[in-house]
Amino acid sequence: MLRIDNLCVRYGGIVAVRDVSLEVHASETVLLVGANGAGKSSLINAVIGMVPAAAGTIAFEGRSLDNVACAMRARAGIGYSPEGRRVFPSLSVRENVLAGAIGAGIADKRERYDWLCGAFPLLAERARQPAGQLSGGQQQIVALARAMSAFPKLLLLDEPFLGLAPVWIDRISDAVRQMQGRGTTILMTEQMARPALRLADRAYVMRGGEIRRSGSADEIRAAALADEYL
Amino acid sequence: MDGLVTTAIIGLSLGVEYALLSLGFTLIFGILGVINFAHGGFYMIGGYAAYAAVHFAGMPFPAAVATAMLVTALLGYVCELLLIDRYVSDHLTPMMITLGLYLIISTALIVVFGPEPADFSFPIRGSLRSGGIYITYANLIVLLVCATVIAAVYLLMYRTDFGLALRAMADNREVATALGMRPAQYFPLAFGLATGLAGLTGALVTPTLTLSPFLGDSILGMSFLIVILGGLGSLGGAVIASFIVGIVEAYSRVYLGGSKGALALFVVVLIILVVRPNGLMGRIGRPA
Amino acid sequence: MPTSDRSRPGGGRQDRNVLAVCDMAKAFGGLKVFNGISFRIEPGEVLGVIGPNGAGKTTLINVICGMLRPSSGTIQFDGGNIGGRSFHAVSRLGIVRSFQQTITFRTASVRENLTRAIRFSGSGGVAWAQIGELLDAFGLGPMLDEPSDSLPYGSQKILGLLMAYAANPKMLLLDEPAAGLESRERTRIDRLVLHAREHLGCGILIVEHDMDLIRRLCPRLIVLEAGGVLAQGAPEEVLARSDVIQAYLGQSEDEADRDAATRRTARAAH
Amino acid sequence: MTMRNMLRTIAFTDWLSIAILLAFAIVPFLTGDFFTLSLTNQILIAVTAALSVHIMLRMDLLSFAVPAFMAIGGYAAAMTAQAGATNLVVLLAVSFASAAIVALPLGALVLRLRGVYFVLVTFIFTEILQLLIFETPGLTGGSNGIPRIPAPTLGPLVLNTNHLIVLVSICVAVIATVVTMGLTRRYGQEFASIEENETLAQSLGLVAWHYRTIGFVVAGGIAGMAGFALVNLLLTAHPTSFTSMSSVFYIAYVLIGGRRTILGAVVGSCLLVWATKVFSSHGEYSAGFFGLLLIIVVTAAPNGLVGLAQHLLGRVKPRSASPRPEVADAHV
Amino acid sequence: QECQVKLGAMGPMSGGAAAWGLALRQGVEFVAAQANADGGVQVGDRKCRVSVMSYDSKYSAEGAASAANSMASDNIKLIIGPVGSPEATGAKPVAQRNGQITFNSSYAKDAIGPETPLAFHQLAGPAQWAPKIVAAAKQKFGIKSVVVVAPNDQGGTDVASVNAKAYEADGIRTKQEYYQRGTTNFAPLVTRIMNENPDAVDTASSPPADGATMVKQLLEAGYGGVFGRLGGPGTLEIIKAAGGVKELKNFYWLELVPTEDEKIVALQKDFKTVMKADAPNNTLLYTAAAAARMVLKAVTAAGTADDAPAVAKALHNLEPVDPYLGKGTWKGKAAFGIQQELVFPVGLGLIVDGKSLGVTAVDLADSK
Ligand SMILES: Nc1ncnc2c1ncn2[C@@H]1O[C@H](COP(=O)(O)OP(=O)(O)OP(=O)(O)O)[C@@H](O)[C@H]1O
Ligand SMILES: Nc1ncnc2c1ncn2[C@@H]1O[C@H](COP(=O)(O)OP(=O)(O)OP(=O)(O)O)[C@@H](O)[C@H]1O
Ligand SMILES: [Mg+2]
Ligand SMILES: [Mg+2]
Repeated sequence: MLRIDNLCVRYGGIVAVRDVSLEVHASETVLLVGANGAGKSSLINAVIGMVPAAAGTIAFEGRSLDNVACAMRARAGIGYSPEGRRVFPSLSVRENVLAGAIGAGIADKRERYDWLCGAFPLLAERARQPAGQLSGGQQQIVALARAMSAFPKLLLLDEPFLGLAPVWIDRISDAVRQMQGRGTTILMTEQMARPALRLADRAYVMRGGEIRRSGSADEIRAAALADEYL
Repeated sequence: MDGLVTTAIIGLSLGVEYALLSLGFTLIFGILGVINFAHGGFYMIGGYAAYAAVHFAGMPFPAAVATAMLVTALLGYVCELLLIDRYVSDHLTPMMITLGLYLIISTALIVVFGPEPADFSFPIRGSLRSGGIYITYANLIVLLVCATVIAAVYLLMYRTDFGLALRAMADNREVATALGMRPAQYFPLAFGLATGLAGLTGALVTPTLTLSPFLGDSILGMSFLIVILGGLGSLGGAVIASFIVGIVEAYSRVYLGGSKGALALFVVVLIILVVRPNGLMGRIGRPA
Repeated sequence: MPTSDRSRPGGGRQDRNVLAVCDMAKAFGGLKVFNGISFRIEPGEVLGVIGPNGAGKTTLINVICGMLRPSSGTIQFDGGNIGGRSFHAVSRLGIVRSFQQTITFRTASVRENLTRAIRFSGSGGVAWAQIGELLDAFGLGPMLDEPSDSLPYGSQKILGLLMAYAANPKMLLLDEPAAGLESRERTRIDRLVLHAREHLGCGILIVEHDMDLIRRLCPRLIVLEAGGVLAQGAPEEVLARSDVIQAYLGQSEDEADRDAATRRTARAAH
Repeated sequence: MTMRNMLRTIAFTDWLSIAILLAFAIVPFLTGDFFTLSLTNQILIAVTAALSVHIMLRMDLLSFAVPAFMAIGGYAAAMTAQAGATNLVVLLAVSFASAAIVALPLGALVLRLRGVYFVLVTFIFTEILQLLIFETPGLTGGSNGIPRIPAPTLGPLVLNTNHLIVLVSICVAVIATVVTMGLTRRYGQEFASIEENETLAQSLGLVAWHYRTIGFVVAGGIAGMAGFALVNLLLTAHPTSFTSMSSVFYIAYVLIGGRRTILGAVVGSCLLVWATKVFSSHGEYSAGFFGLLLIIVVTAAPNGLVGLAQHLLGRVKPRSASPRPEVADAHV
Repeated sequence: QECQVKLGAMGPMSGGAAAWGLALRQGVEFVAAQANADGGVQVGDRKCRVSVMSYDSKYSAEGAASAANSMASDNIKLIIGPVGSPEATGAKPVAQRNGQITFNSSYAKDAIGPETPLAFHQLAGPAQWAPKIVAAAKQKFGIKSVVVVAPNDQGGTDVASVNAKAYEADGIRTKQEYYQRGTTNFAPLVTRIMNENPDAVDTASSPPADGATMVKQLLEAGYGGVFGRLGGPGTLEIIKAAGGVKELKNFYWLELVPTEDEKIVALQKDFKTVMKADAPNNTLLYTAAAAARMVLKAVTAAGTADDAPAVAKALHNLEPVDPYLGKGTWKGKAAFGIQQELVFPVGLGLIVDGKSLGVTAVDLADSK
């Protein structure tokens, strides 16, 4: 589904991602964990095309994404929920969610919107409120719903649990599982390793821009409990 | 009594005129965050394009108006694509660019059409009157067109994916792109749409008044005033503000006279803004 | 509870540097965020505030620090009512807040950010030396002259907290200080909080969703929910209450892990 | 690059600005050419007015009120001179003080506004002032303005020749620059913080409106002196010298030259005023050429000429460098 | 070796008043071309080519002042213009300082004056023609009340106030209305006028576009009275805008020159042949040309083109005659306290009951 070979990401002098190769198979969920500044977001942003890849190739469904514009990657079926929410503050909650489904047919839109409202009642309660007025966690929900409403083949989640209360983390996890059930492939980063590992099939541990370790969710959990990932 | 009513009618027709005028301005402002100093320029181009279409190409008036709108829209599209698009992230640079555009446009108009007012008047004369109260047919038509166009733009912005995408990109261009929207395509379209509206206004309104190459400044001033009074990029606000300004202007000018009237208008606006620092419909985001 | 001698309200007026929120309410138009909240924070005391998303924790901080006016009720500090005072005025009284997101002066260097914090503060700020040790402790020392917006997210977060510290507050309001930090970096928050309590003797209000951190730092806890105080008291009993679990905590990590395991085996069986 | 050597570059450019202005002081001794002298005059006046814009931009406020304050200062000086007090120092003081005094209450009223709202209010203020001038012919001579103003004096010396008028403009411009330097150096941190993130600055205890007002008042006073210099050049105080549209040009001077440094205001004024004079011999094309020039320069150097130079000399990295997502803006 | 006489043409060539500045420039260029066509002007014992340099004075005091200085540095001592009152206010003192002759066409009360002996007035001011036109209009239309409308800046007030005096002097009830420069829609003003319900509306010196809109909207509002235009150009536009002579019914206006006089028509022909272009329909063309021609004569008489005072002196002794405008007089003592106003006959245009009576010459030689 997604294949990354020898990816490098640079910001001026700083090397954020150094020569990373990884693969995400169809309808599996892969988790990136690692310290702050490990390069997780940079990697995700490189996949969606928000930051350019300094070197290496990214292939989606076998086709290379080099010189495929950011917008076209999204249209090719990659959904994205950015680090730190970044909802559209002046748009209403409803419009925010629908903004993810632009291009879909009216019927599809309604169906997806209704499904998301079912998963997150908040969306229905606050449908007309400008998203900028919501609380941090509420915005996080909106950002996730926005990404999911695209029904993407590959879903990129950058710290989906950021600022969420424990109950809400469970709720999001349920929604993510429903996406999994639909066969969606997911690549996510999360600082809250434990709840995240529950969702993941496999995980990679990043440090200083490199992948230090990879394995099944259980292996990594064991490692994490043992030695806080190396 | 008649006086009061007539004044009200004047206020309304001024209001509608201003509404159409400021619509384009507020679109550009709300979406690209650009104060378009060339707005008055495009208004005049609209007028002269229609004038040329009627007098040199012998088109019927409605066709001429349509042509004018297309021409200005196209010009706007090109300008955004070639000049403005690269600098939208910063608000001051585009302001300078549009200022330059405006100076060039008005110069070009003087050079091509001469400084004297052009002989361009509305095809339909006469007015609907009962007693001392009257409204010219021209104004009626302008009124109807304005109303429909405003409605159309509103639907476009709030009922279509195009509008949704535009407003999303206005909020956060980067994220919008990551969600599959394409500012590179949409922003020029939006700009073209806005200038097209300015052109339409020019083509419709100038023949009811007088077409000369020096209308730009006051047009710009008015649209700016109305849009900000209405609240950043809020279509509804702009329309409401247009009518407030129209009515206030009509009554103050009729009952206080030229410059005292203008003074009154400005003072009213000043007060409104001091009381509502974000305009009439401007929304205040949460503090943190 | 542990408090440094400086912070004990000995000798001086009873409520010196005490924050006393009394029967406070806040509503946005129709939406009542919370109603009739009351609590006290003594100097050197650490109060935890938790609650589901949208319960009104950030709004509570916004109201106390003067960014919003309370709809009703009073906020006493140093004996005077500060409800509705302007943001900077409250800050100059010594009530300093941190933000839920990373907010720094982005183009300015780390050093510049901190000197500004010291320069602007009403009380003249803390001595640079005092920050110096914290900087090294948090590994910001080498980045002193980097523009703050090229730091990793975590470091920016820490910098934001340090700036609040540098303003030498009498009362510190922290909004989700640990959010987005990796688990080991969270212990830095502990250090910062304890350090502030020891050296500045200020009272501290912490809004967090990280229960471990709350348990570590907060002897006393308030649970906001549906516009009111759901529970109050020591963490162990509050967090044990069924209504709190039901409204906020949800199932515990361990049972969640167990569920996940069974689910996975089920899927594997497919 | 860090704030510290940012400051260093600013300091360097500041000195350069002063040097340039003082260099103008020798012009009258070198030549009697009317064109050069009046060009010098207009540049110096433009610099002074542009500095007023610059100060406000330092706080992220775009002011269209410069012509208004120029009018206040200019008319006040004109009346004082006609009342017989023609001493240069007195006139300078009057023009600065009068504008500053008006700016104080006005600031209290409008400095709550931000962005375009501030732009509009200042624009309206200028319009209102024009109308007030027209409505008070007794005081201001209405639309005819105040003609035949006695030339300023310095002790026995009457400053009424083209050469001496340049010297007056010089001292206005230099005073303005020094004041601006002092202000932006003394309050550089405050202004920068207000520009970058006022919420954060306030949360740390900065009384933002305090510094806004100081900036606004000083900017007003400087504009007032520019008004005096202009009136002194024309020997008449005339409303057409202070139209609201002219404010656009003072802003252009700053943006073209570079909004981050005082030098920017100086460079921009030199280029654009010179261009205006040259173009004005091309009749109806003059405005068009000016517009073309604006577009060319601004597209070639979005950060202004000085910004471009600094970039080429590798002193300052362009402002919009960091592609890193602004986590703050989603929420604050 | 070859010598040169430099004439300056100063006026607004961009912005709202551009039409006037451009017409003025063309007038001067026309005279220069004619002079050069027959070998140039006699200066001392040499024939010199005449060259014209034009500067945009932007209809502002500032613009005019700097234009004067620019010309001074090009060593231009003889300037036709500036046009507007603000420009005159700005240019006079500076030009005096620089030793330049100016021929402004402003209607300002202090357009010229004893303290600026180098400043001349290109044409007769309202004080000269207003009484005569008003008198004529009164006896033609029996006006009892009038509203005088003009923009609220110097260009407007200078003329309107003088017109108003003239009307009152003839016992006509007079009201002055000032609108803000830049107004595009005059409906409110029109309503205000309709409430006055006057016999006549005088659009004075308001710009052509404004005048046209006003007339158009007055007619729409059902105004049936007389229109007057004492001071502004662009009567053609007004008639067009009104929908023709029929609609306009009753109209009296001032032309700076008797436009239908065959001599004037001759000028238009000559202009076409010499300049290879149609003459602009702005009458400032003629007065500017006349002034330029006078200046060239004075240069010949004074034997120098660089000594402005000498040329000025020569001008005083010159009898004002012009091949196209006919015989004129020096005036101004009464109005300005200095006899430097170049006055030729003006024209009075009349439309009565929807029939055009054309433009008749009005001699001002006897006006005080
Ligand atoms: N300016 C505002 N206008 C309208 N509603 C608002 C505004 N600010 C906050 N709210 C509402 O008030 C409620 C409380 O918001 P607040 O940010 O305090 O929640 P919170 O407890 O901080 O949640 P989180 O843990 O997600 O940060 C939310 O429902 C939010 O939608
Ligand atoms: N816009 C930028 N400019 C300069 N450096 C940057 C920028 N964005 C990220 N970096 C650097 O790249 C490195 C990786 O950053 P990144 O955000 O990818 O890490 P992360 O794993 O997402 O950290 P976190 O868990 O805190 O989100 C960090 O050292 C950071 O300083
Ligand atoms: Mg990250
Ligand atoms: Mg919160």
